[in-house]
Amino acid sequence: MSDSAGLPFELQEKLKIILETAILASPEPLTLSQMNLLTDEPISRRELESLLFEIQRDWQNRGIELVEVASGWRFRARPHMQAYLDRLNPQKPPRYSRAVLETLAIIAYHQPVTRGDIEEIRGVAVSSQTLKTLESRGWIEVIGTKDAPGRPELFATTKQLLDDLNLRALEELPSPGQMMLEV
Amino acid sequence: MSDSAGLPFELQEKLKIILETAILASPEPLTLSQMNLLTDEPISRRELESLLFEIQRDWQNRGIELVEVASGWRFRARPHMQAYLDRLNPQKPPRYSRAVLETLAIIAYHQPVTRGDIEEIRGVAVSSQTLKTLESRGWIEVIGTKDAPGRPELFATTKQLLDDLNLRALEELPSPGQMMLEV
Amino acid sequence: MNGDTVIASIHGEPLKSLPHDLYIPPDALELVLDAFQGPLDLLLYLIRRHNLDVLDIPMAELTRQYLAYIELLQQQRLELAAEYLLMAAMLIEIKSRLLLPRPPKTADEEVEDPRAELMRRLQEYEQMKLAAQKLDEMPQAGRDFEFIEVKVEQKLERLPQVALEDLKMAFMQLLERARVHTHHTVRREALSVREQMSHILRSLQGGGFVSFESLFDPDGGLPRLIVTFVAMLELAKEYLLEIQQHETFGNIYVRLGRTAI
Repeated sequence: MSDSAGLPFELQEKLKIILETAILASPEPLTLSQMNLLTDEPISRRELESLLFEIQRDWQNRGIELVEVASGWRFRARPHMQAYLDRLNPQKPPRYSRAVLETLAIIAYHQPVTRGDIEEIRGVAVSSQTLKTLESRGWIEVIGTKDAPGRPELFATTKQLLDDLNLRALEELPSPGQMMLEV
Repeated sequence: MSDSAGLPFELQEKLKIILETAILASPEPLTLSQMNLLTDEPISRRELESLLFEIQRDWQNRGIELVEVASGWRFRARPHMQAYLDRLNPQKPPRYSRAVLETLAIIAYHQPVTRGDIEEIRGVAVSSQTLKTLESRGWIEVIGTKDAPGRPELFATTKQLLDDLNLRALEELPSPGQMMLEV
Repeated sequence: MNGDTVIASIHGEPLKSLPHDLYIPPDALELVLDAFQGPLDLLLYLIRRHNLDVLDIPMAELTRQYLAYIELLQQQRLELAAEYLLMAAMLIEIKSRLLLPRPPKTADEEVEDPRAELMRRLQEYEQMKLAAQKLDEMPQAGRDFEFIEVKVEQKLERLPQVALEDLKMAFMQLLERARVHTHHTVRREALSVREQMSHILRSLQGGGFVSFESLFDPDGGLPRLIVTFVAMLELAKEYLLEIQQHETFGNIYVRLGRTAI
């Protein structure tokens, strides 16, 4: 049963329309506290989430879906629709090189890490271009410097990375521990 | 009746989902010829438009609407949702100049007044722009002319102003006598 | 094999014959061309290729194969990153340490396997290499799915709002100024009369005659009736209203003063 059953039906329907519209119209995922600005009367977090689940259900047989990612809630086209969308825009974004992907993986699983840490694990020098590619995509950022000679920068992954991978938290990344067993 | 009735129901529903998703996911309005890329079998322009009208109907009670614009079809937030969307992106509301506010106050408290009356009270000339601003806002109107040289127009405030100030009658304006005491 | 046939091209240099005495299958050259990510990557490739155990590396074999590759790459005058040579030195060092007689074990001391560090690094690198592949396989925004953002119509023009407070402030400032200019007095007219004046003028906008009675709202109560009457007199005084009565006790008609039309 829905928890928003506590709200009058009319209000529920009105709030669902407002939430749906705001999430669709927002360029970034919408947080629960932003959603609270949309209701005239304050509603509880549980009621809000229950409305979101209902919107999710409303869309379950459609081509787009409401998803929760690291920085909030947003709509996305379901991956199986991509084949159609690609017909409109046949230019696929280029795939990242292995150097970029391995650097990203090391930052994701070992963060925060310095450039030196990355080089040690990969066994080769890391080019500035590789780091720049990831930074300009908004997937990694410098979150400080290490208290070591030269005060090297410490890199970490961003919420944007999680959002772009449709994840809510870093823990949802495939576990590297599991991979150990496969070795 | 719908013209797309010619298509089997299953196919209609499938195409509607694909069209809806593609238009929602497209950063630009989608043209009919782009939409033709989305169907595996060619369908007629009439069938296509009829599907679009059906999608329009599906959305008619929602906060987003499907509209045809010069360069194609797109979804947009309905204008009445703007107030909610603004809450997420609060901007400083624009303000009227002192000249506009004082002119409005004089008209409200001394109506009906001529431009000359306003100038006499304010001690400075009243620009046409000031009066035009208030007129186009629907807050003041000319209700006649005065029997005086040049037959100056007489301005009064409108019901719209009362509505916008949330007043039922002009008597509800704070009395200047009271205001003097507060000064 | 025909010595003149170009079998591969490495950085533009034609390769006409395969080097001898190498445990390298011909297709491995393509992988060379593909460029390994570094010496660890190359070692992992060799280990996987020859079903060696990453946890119990036969150093002699691995070192031989690694050096063979390095030699091949150098023969092709490929510029080798220093890391590759460093790794070669490390492999040789580990191999030679394995050849040395082991010192007798003491009861509480584990003798460290000279390969331990290399094996740890290989495992760690392989883990990240696989992690990178998994990351790449995950559906990615913009590549495998699209986020939805419905355009909001170009912002409706935001109109300034006026609060009662604003009007009050504006009028107070006017009163203040009026007080300073004592020769100019701002009187407050009975508002309701003023409003009623506007109201009457508005209801006469048509220009024709309207019956006197119709301008009064009997439901508004006595004060309202009086205010309406006073407003009418005020308008008549200002020639904004024309009041006609054709006979005594006859109907009274009102219309806009000719000047007010």
